[in-house]
Amino acid sequence: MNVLLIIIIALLFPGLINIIRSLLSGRKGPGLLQPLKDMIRLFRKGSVYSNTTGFIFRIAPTISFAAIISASLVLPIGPWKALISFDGDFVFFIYMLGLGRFMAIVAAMDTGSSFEGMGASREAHYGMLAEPAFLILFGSLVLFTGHYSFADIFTTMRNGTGFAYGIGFMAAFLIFLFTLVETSRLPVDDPRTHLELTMVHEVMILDNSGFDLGLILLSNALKFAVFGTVIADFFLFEASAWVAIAIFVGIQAGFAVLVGFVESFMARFRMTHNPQFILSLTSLAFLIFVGILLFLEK
Amino acid sequence: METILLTVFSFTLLFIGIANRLNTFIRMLALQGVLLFGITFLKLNEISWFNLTMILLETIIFKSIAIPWFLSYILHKNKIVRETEPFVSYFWSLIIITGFIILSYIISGYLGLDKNTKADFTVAFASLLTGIYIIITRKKIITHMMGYMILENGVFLLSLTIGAHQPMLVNMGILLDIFVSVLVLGLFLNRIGNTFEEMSIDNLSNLKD
Amino acid sequence: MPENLIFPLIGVVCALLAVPFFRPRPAGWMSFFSSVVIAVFSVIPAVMVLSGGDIVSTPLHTAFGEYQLRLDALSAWFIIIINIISLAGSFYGQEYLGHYPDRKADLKVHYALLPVFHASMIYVTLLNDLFLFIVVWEIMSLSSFLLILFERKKEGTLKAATNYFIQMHVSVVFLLIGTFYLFFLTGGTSFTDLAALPQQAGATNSLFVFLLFFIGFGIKSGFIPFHTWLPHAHPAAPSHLSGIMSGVIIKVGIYGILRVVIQSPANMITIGWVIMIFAVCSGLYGVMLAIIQHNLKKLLAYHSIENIGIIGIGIGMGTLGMGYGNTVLAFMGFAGALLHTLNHSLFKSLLFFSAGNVYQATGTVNIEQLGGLGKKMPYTSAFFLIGAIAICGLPPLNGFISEFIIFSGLFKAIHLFGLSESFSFVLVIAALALIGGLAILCFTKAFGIVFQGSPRKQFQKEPVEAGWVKRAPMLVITVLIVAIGFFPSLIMKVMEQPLNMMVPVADVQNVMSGFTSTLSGISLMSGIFLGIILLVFIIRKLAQRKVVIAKSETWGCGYVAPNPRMQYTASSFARTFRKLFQPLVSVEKDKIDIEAVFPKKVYSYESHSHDRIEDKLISGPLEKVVKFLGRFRIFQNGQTQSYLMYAFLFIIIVLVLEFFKK
Amino acid sequence: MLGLYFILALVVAALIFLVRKRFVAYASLIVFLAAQTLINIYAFIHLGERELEYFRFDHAGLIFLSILTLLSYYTVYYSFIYLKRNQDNPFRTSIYCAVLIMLIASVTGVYLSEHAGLLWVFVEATTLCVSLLIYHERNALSLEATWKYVFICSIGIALAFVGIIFLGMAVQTNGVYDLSFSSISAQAATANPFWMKMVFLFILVGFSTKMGLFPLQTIKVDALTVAPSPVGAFISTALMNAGFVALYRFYHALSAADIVEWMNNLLMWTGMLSVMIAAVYMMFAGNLKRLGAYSGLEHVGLVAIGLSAGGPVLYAVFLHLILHSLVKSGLFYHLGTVFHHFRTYKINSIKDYFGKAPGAALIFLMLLLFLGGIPPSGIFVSEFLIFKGLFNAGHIWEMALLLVLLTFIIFAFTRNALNIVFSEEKARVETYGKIKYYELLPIILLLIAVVWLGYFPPHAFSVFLSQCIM
Repeated sequence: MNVLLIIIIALLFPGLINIIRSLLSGRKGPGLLQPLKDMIRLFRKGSVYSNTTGFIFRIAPTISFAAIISASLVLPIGPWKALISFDGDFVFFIYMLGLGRFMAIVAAMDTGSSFEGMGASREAHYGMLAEPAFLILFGSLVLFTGHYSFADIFTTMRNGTGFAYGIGFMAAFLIFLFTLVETSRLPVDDPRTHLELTMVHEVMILDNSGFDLGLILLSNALKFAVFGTVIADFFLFEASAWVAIAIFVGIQAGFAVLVGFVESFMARFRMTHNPQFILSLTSLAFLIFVGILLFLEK
Repeated sequence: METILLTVFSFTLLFIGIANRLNTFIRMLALQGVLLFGITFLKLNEISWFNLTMILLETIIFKSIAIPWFLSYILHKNKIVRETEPFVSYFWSLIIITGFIILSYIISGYLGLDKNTKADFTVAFASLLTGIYIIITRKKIITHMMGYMILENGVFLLSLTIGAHQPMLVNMGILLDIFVSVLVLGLFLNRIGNTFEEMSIDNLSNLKD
Repeated sequence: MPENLIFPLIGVVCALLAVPFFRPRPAGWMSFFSSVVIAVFSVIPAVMVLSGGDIVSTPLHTAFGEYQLRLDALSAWFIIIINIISLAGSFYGQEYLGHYPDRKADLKVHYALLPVFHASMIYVTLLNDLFLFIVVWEIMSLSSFLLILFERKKEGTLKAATNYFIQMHVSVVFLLIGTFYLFFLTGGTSFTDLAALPQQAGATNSLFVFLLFFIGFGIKSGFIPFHTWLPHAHPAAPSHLSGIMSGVIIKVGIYGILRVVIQSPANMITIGWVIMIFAVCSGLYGVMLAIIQHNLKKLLAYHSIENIGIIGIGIGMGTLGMGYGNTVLAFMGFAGALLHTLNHSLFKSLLFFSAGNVYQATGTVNIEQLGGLGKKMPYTSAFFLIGAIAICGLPPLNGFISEFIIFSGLFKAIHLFGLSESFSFVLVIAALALIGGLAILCFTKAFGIVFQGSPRKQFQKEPVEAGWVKRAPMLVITVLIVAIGFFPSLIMKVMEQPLNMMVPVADVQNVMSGFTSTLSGISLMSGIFLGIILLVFIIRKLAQRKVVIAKSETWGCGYVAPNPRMQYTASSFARTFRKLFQPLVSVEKDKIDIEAVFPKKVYSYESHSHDRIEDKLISGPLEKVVKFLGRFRIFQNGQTQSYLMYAFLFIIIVLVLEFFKK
Repeated sequence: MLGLYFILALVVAALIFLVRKRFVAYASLIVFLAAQTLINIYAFIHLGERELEYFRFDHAGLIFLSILTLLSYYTVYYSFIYLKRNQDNPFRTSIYCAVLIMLIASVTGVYLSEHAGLLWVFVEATTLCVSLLIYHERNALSLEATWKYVFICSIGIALAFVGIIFLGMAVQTNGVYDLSFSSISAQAATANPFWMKMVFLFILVGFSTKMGLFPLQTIKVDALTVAPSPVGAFISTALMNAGFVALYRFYHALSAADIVEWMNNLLMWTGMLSVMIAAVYMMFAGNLKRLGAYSGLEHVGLVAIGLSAGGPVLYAVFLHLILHSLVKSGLFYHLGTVFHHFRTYKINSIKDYFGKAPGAALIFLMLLLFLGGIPPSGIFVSEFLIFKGLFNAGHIWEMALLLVLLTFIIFAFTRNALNIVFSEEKARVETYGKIKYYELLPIILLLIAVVWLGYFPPHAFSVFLSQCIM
């Protein structure tokens, strides 16, 4: 159930972002379903493989896709329990995403192209720098709630005081930035740039085509939806299922809109600035942690 | 009487310290032999005549005739430069040897000896130290030999001080004397003389790290 | 009957007596057979103990007194690990050493010593008395030292081996001082006497003793800053041995630390934090240096340091748990440490074996010269990939399980204690996460550059895949890795007995019951993950049934004449990282002029990584000491009179001092 | 019986010297060995009795006597090999054999004599014999070494003699003229302590030539450099033990006086300096024989330190001396083989020994490692006990320093061993004589003996050893 929701969201998401962007730049953008159509087309198309590549290049997109799906399986959505929930499942979540990244990087290295190596190296660095932020954030949530799994943490947060919601907002903001890094959007990376030298994610998939490319696009969209879900979960206070869905969709849409705005009004950082930006996430997470420590008067 | 001899003995020590000709060295050694003879004669008059003769022979024949003769023989045979070539200037040697005498006097103070044994000990110990000092500060093997002889005289004198009751120790001293001289004679006579022309130990220092 | 702990020596004896008289190949199998004998006789009692049987012990009558060989659960756990890796290494070695048919004498010595080494490691875990322990410990170092020397023709090996041997001796020096101190305080020289220490000698003394032992064992297990032997010795050794060394030897050090920790009841909290600090530093520094290495085996060696760090975090956590009286934390910490010990020895030996295959196929382990081996050596590259994913702690493989246990322990600990504890724990979490990320960076680099892309250098003979004798043990290890990854709750059952030694039994029971559900959740998730992959593959097959699959050159972004030298290199892959952590990791470039006709002077650059800690802490001071000692070479100057002068001065000085005393 | 033994030794030596036939020399050596064995057994039978009023068969002397007998067997065996190899003329051969006999006999005398003067005489005799033996090869170097040995040794002996005279003076003040050790220890308590200090100081310096201990350690190194390897083995073990026994007798006798503390400090620092010098020179040693010599210096330093720790450590000290004798002699015997194979002792010009002669190389490696005290060497046990004793005696910092120095020494051993045994030869290294199995097997026996005595000592042995120290 959750997975279906997330997938649907994921399919609609990129379109929404595009619409926002084009509206803001005064154009009449493509339809909401355009990206979906692209993916379907890609799934049907044949594909071209480089002679340099081996079996890893072929299996990698599948594995990273599967990784993201199974990561999304541990996420509850408001009243709907996650498929499986156990203590420390957020560790599993983030490491599954890590596995996805690992495969993506390895696949990029497989082509032996100078550009894709570049992208791969950047991807690896950004992931390496971003992961601690996420774990520290959840560390502070654990400190705050005293529970160790998504479901419990979120339920306690939702039934909590105003401070809980304050924490929720900060966490949401952090995860929003985190998403920008993980899915390599502006200001970390510009998917629409024309120069491979400055790309991170797009340059890694230069050689993928057909089904695999479709999978990669889909998984990238999925990442959005998954993090959107995490954000939404902070605010899905107890309500009947349908209200919950409405709120969920609303938050996801808002998330998309926000991304759209960011993308239209911000420019890309210089490559050398990215690490600082990502490290700032970690310090933000630490701020949250300290805030909670103060609140709990330890 | 004995005290005078001892004093002369210590003077010889000082004189050796500042002697710059090898011949002077040799004469001093001979003189020391004679002095030892005198001292023995005065001290050990009550021991068995056999031991006495032994000692007298040792002092007269060996110390004051054989050794000096042998040394001068070596000198002439190997045409050794006559200078003693010390590392330390004579002035300092003089001071240091005096220091030895004083030091040994101080030491003898700790030993609770009666008066004339004290004198004996002082001179003997001083000549012991002087002998080593001579060896340390002179270059030539031959000078080392002479230094060793001085040391030996010191030891001998030391053994005399208790020789009255333990003649065996004195004999052991003599034994040592003869033994070493035999060894060294052997070495000198059949090797070193013609293996090393100029007998300075600079060419006896190949074994090192 | 089989639980008589003397029997493993049979293997040693038959190795020492029989092996030298065979020709190399049969000698090799002979030594493998002896290892099997050792393994059988040591595993049977170990299994009995692990399955809940009581402690196996054999009395030992020596001239120095009555000792006994004791096999308790902790020893059993390590014995299992030692046997797995040693057997795998010995089997792998058969083919690996088969490449040196002309060096009969070396081979015989090597084969004869391999079982000795194996047995010595086992006996180290069996001895309770420190004197015998140290003796066997030294025999272990000595045998491994002689084994390393098999590669003596490779330049630098002698130096590395000497370095290894000396540092092992230094560790023994610390152990000795610790032992004497213990004897001085309690009058006994065995691990069990540590327990009585605090009552008899007070907390400070026992802490001091602990530190001595910790340093001693830390040198063996390669904690920062005692690690400096490790990155030189592992690459120098032949690969099957580096597998064993990195897999097991350093774990013996871990065994020692655990042994001391569980025996010392006092000041647990201090000890815990000490271990924790060392461990975090080792983890971060190890992986950071691993990233900038060009030598594949050296890279793996530094990774061992990192993993030792992770194990250390586990141990520290467990100790703190005991100190704070929180058994959940203790359980998680020790469980994570024990499991990661096993896991690391598995995937690290797998990785070293793969590196060995690469070395023998291409004749080099310099990453910058390799590339595109994936298509020539598919099995090796697959094994390496599995190992890499496992060592990065990614699901669904075993590395993730142990790291997950440690993580959950840390998260549990966060909100239990005061401010400073919570803060330090979250720092540790951040460090662990960073380590994970860096590991991914490092191994994507290693795997990507070595096995993927196209060859960077043409070798005189084409690299070929390793034979089955090499691949079989690697396959076995891989199976173990995957099995632990998918069915962690089973291995937890095995760890129950060792954990009982460290954590009160009742608590073990209920924590275990709670934790097993979590683990089964994980294994279920891994299953689902696998299912999804298969599903997507089927869809992919269906979708691609009637479409054209073309092949062409890699897209050069418009550039039409790409060549292998344009590929992304290892150093460029790590460049961003290097710039980021500039002060910590130092790489020095040296210019080499190129003699050729160029419009202006051109250089080719070579970069060498540096281990700052090694330079500052070990090499530098050592040079100074040696120079200082060199000053004293005035005695044997060949001058007779100066020889005499020493005696003279000696006498004079003693006399003069005598007067000043008066 | 003992008198007969000495007379026999003299007679046999004289016979060899007069007849000067190789056959006679060898035959009479064998005869003498038999006599040596007999006297050893005889001593064991008459354990604790006096003989010729100045000799005494006590435990300490006896244990070393047995080692001496063993070593004399080995030395004679390897001397045969040595003499056979460098075809000397019968004259030199016979001198060699005669002097060897005299040396063994006089060392026996040192072990057994119970009178200060007599002991001194025997020590003097050893000097004479040794100087003749190291002069055997008769080249410039051996001449120099001999000269230095003779000269410094005679000074040393003179100093020791001075010490004995002081002893005489000291006991004389109590009206006693007997210098047997029993009477000395009876008098020591009442005698003037300063005298006693002087005595010990001079004795220590004097006998340091024989032990090869600081301050007069230097000449022994030179002597070992030029001595034929069997003789070297004998000098560096049996003679060192003789020096130790001499020193130990005086130490034991004087320890009745209340200067034990002082003597211990003296021993501690001489030992410390010895180990330090040894460590320094072994780091930079360039010649195998000198390496062995310096390791001897190290071990004798350890012994002195152990002696200074006193009490139960003495057990370890005796054990250490015994094991060291076995290993060190083995090393020197093997160095003969090495020289026969490579025609050099220079460490840098011997390479890839293992590649050329695996078995011999392994034995060599084992010898060096055993000497360094790496288990399974028995020396590790004695060192362990010594260090434990030091720690318990409260010499913690000394022990730490010692451990550091030993680490350097082991480093030196390892580096040199690897350079010789395993290193790749850059330039072709010539090899000459083949290595025969019969020169390796006895050394293997020695190594086994070391492990056996170290880790699985027979009960009788340990008991006997523990009786030595009381």
